[in-house]
Amino acid sequence: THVDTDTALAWVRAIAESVAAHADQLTRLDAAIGDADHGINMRRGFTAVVAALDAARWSTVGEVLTKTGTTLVSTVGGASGPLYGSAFRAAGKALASPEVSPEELLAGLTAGLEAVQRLGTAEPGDKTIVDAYRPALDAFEAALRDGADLAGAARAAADGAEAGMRDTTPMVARKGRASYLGPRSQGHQDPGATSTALIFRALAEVADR
Amino acid sequence: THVDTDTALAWVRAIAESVAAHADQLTRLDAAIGDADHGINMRRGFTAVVAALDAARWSTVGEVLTKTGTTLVSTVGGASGPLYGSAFRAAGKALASPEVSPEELLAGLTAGLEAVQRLGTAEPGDKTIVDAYRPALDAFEAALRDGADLAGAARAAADGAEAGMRDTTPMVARKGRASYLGPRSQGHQDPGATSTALIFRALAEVADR
Amino acid sequence: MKKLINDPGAVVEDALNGLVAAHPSLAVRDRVVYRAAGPRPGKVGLVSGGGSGHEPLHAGFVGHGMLDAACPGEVFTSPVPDQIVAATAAVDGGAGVLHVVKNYTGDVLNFEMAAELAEDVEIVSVLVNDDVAVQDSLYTAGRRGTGATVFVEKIAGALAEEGAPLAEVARVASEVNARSRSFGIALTSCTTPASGKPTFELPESDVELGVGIHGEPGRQRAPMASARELAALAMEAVHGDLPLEGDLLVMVNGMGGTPLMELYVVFAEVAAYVRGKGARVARSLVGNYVTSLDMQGFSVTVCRLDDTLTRLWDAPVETPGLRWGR
Amino acid sequence: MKKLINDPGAVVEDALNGLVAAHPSLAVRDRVVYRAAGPRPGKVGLVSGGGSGHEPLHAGFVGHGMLDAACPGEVFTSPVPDQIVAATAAVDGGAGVLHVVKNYTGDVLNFEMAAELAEDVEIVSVLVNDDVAVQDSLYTAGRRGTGATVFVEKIAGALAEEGAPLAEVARVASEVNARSRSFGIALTSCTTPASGKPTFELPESDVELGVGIHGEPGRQRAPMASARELAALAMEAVHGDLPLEGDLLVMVNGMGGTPLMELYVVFAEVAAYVRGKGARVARSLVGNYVTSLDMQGFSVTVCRLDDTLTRLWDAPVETPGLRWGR
Ligand SMILES: Nc1ncnc2c1ncn2[C@@H]1O[C@H](COP(=O)(O)OP(=O)(O)O)[C@@H](O)[C@H]1O
Ligand SMILES: Nc1ncnc2c1ncn2[C@@H]1O[C@H](COP(=O)(O)OP(=O)(O)O)[C@@H](O)[C@H]1O
Ligand SMILES: [Mg+2]
Ligand SMILES: [Mg+2]
Ligand SMILES: [Mg+2]
Ligand SMILES: [Mg+2]
Repeated sequence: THVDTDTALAWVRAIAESVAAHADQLTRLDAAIGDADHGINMRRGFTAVVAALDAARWSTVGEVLTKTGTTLVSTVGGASGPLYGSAFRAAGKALASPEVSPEELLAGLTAGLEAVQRLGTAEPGDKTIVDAYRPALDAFEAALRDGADLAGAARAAADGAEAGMRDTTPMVARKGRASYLGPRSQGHQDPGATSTALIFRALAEVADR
Repeated sequence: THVDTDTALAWVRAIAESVAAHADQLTRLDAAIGDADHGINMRRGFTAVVAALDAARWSTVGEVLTKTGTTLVSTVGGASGPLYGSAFRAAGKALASPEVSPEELLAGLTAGLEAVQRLGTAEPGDKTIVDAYRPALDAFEAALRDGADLAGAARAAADGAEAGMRDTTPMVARKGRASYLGPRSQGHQDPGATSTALIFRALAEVADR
Repeated sequence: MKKLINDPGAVVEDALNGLVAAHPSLAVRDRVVYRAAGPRPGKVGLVSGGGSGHEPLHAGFVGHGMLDAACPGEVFTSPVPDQIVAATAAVDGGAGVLHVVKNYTGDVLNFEMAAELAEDVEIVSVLVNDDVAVQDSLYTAGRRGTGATVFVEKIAGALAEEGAPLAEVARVASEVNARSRSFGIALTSCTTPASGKPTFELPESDVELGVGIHGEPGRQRAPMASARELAALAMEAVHGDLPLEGDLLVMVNGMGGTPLMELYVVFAEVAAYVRGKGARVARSLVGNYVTSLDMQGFSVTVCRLDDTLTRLWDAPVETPGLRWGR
Repeated sequence: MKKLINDPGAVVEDALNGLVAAHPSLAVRDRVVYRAAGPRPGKVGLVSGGGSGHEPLHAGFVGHGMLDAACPGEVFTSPVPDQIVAATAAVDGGAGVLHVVKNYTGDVLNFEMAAELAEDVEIVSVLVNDDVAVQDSLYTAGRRGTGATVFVEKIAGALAEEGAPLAEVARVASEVNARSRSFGIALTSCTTPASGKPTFELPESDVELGVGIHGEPGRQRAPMASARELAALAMEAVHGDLPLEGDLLVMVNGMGGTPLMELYVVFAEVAAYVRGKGARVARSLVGNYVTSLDMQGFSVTVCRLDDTLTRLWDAPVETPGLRWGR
């Protein structure tokens, strides 16, 4: 079970649907410790991504992910636009073939996380995207090591992302807008970690098909 | 039973108390068909009047009423300031002696109404001060004709003013700020007619002492 | 309703102190705001006034090219004659004084009394009555003065600054008024500092058409609608009374609580409406000029310009509320 | 919550159309607002940008003596690199371009990406981070950029207009930022067009101290107090970080929904506080300059002037939001 271009397309489309369905939730979370736009930003971005992907034909996984990243950069704005945009672009750059193995996918996603951290300089525990992204990759890797296939590894990654997302609730934010609240940011789940969990859950669902 | 300078002072002080006690009601009435300041205006004016009267000695009824009018003009603003101010000044001008008879008081009050109508050009039925003031004087005059003393005539005037005040409710305003509402001014009691009724009720109470 | 004030009874005084602290070219004495430099000999003096709560109107329009003095009353309450008399005497530079009076019973009566008292000064009064929401008939106190006040004060002020005689300044002021119409729509009530509660209740579903600038209710309520529809409603009311032709000066005025972003959305619709009638927005203002405390909503004011009025509009002005050319 | 808009998704576009309709000296192309006259050869170009909803910031500060272009993002959302790249290329008159960036992760990242992409143009970025409500430490994204942005854009804009080279314009812009501090207090939340509901709940009894300009909650709540007490709270926070000395430029900024009358009340208290410290309000602004839609509240920004900064502040400026000297 490899990831081909169609899987990549299906994944990004599934993210778009999930983000649209959860837009209000993301925005509400952002209202509590940010500026109440994360859901709106993500929906605007992924709506544009779907339109861009629909408008052409794609021959590699990397092309799909790169186009996704470029479009996110051009349409999302805010902190999440450059961060997610760079993540997808970095992953796309690493996956320049029509079909990639689960191990290759992991490498691509890891390049994405590195891009997020290079740009945003967030460490685990800072209450950001990183806090869902990192445990997702750890779980993905561990599952592959334990012999899981793509579907199993993606499921583990989604579970890991969701656990990481939940773990952001007690954290004091140290990056992004929520850091301005200091201790008042505690007790709220991070919106970016939440959208990251949606992204990995979408991968698990598509891998399961 | 004549009206002397002390009675005039007592009357104006009684108005001040009554206006302060009813300030919120007057303002609420003005909120419905005006700009929500009539009670505030009247209280500010009569507070200043009491202070002005306290600051000197007065030897005629007219001096008291003229000082009242002058102070109202200088402190109330709005439509009611010039109207009530001119009314008291006109009455004061007509009552230049230490003691006046009920008939003289009626003449003075009538001069006051004339001043209001000269300045504001309101006719009965226009939903203004005039609609309480005019019936008050009519009742005062009728009571004197029927042999009433000052207390009886003043009581009749207060009753007349209150009846006139209540009669403003169904009227469509044709003068002042309420006229802008057209038919929407119907169903609301006029604030100025209400303060006029307070003024005549204060007279009746003082005359009764 | 929370207010940034110290004491509801002192709010006008405190705000005037802030105004002159921020604008050293202004001075305040006994509730009158003057140009600190005093009257210019031979120049017609311009005095206006009205209730407070409409800032920057009127005190924010004192300065070169506009008013010489403003008489702020209590919140939403006309000034008293004493203020107007003092202002009139102080700004008379020997060429007489123009009173710019918004058509409200209270303003009219207090200015009239003042004009009688200030008998030494030559005074002409100009009444501003541009609000088409009110019928100008025997059955009303006549149309209200609203947004056109800014146009009258600016244009008459420029003419006075040029040295024109009182009769001419008054004539042009009346002409500006005659060529101007306004209509206002409120989304919310305002709340006066003294009452602390909204003056009227307006449900989420409705707007108030033809609202007054003191929180007076309008002639009718209508369902909340898009900026395009509300702008069209206001412009139709204006156009019905003053056909839109030629070069127009157009103001989209915020009532105090409306974000500037929304005023620009409305202006775009107003400009499109004007183009649709074949007329031209030659000059414009978008912002808070004649406010009603924290009310949300807008009014639109249109003036049909001619070359003289355009030239006077463009002339330099230096006041807290309007400034260009210096 | 009622809004004067046509469609929450189109509000930025519609408002920009209104802005340029009202100001023929501006042009809008692909979500960038430019001076219609285009770049002046040899002049350093100034580009800023940020989320919409803060009007007049930034697009209202495009014009002679201030910005050459502004990149408005969606409401409260940083612009995207495409806008910034286009603006940068368009305003480059051969002398390079200054990016004025408010210190928010989103603004910083998008401007950084743009600067990388616009490699043909010499670009220097200046970060504005004046908000003392946020500690500038390893444990935050650093102090936010708020009111000082107006000072930086005005003063750097004046210097660029004089023909100073990029390094010098950037140096003075950084200096203005270093000499400026702000603190904001909200009485109410704002409501974004997209959500239609207040971003946070704030009871009648409380205010939000150190609120952000995007409706971000502040560091703490405090009981509602008088204008005097709230002004003192804000000024103490500023003074604690930037001792008040000498000549100051002071802005009392409204957050969009606060009546001008109340801002003047606050300014009177701020000015008294400054005098109490033995410093002097040499220049001031009172009004809505960096807003948060319909939020009620104020922020105060103080900059310690020197002769050069005062001269540049006084230099002519002609933009929708700030205008004097022409
Ligand atoms: N430096 C950073 N590194 C990683 N993620 C970050 C960083 N800063 C912010 N984020 C993420 O971005 C999310 C907010 O995104 P969004 O609301 O779209 O942008 P903005 O804060 O500009 O409004 C936060 O919840 C957080 O997870
Ligand atoms: N032309 C007029 N003649 C007589 N009374 C008037 C006239 N215009 C207004 N009034 C009275 O004034 C009252 C309002 O007074 P007030 O609220 O103090 O002044 P304003 O309307 O200027 O706010 C009205 O209720 C009405 O009775
Ligand atoms: Mg956000
Ligand atoms: Mg009233
Ligand atoms: Mg009034
Ligand atoms: Mg944002």
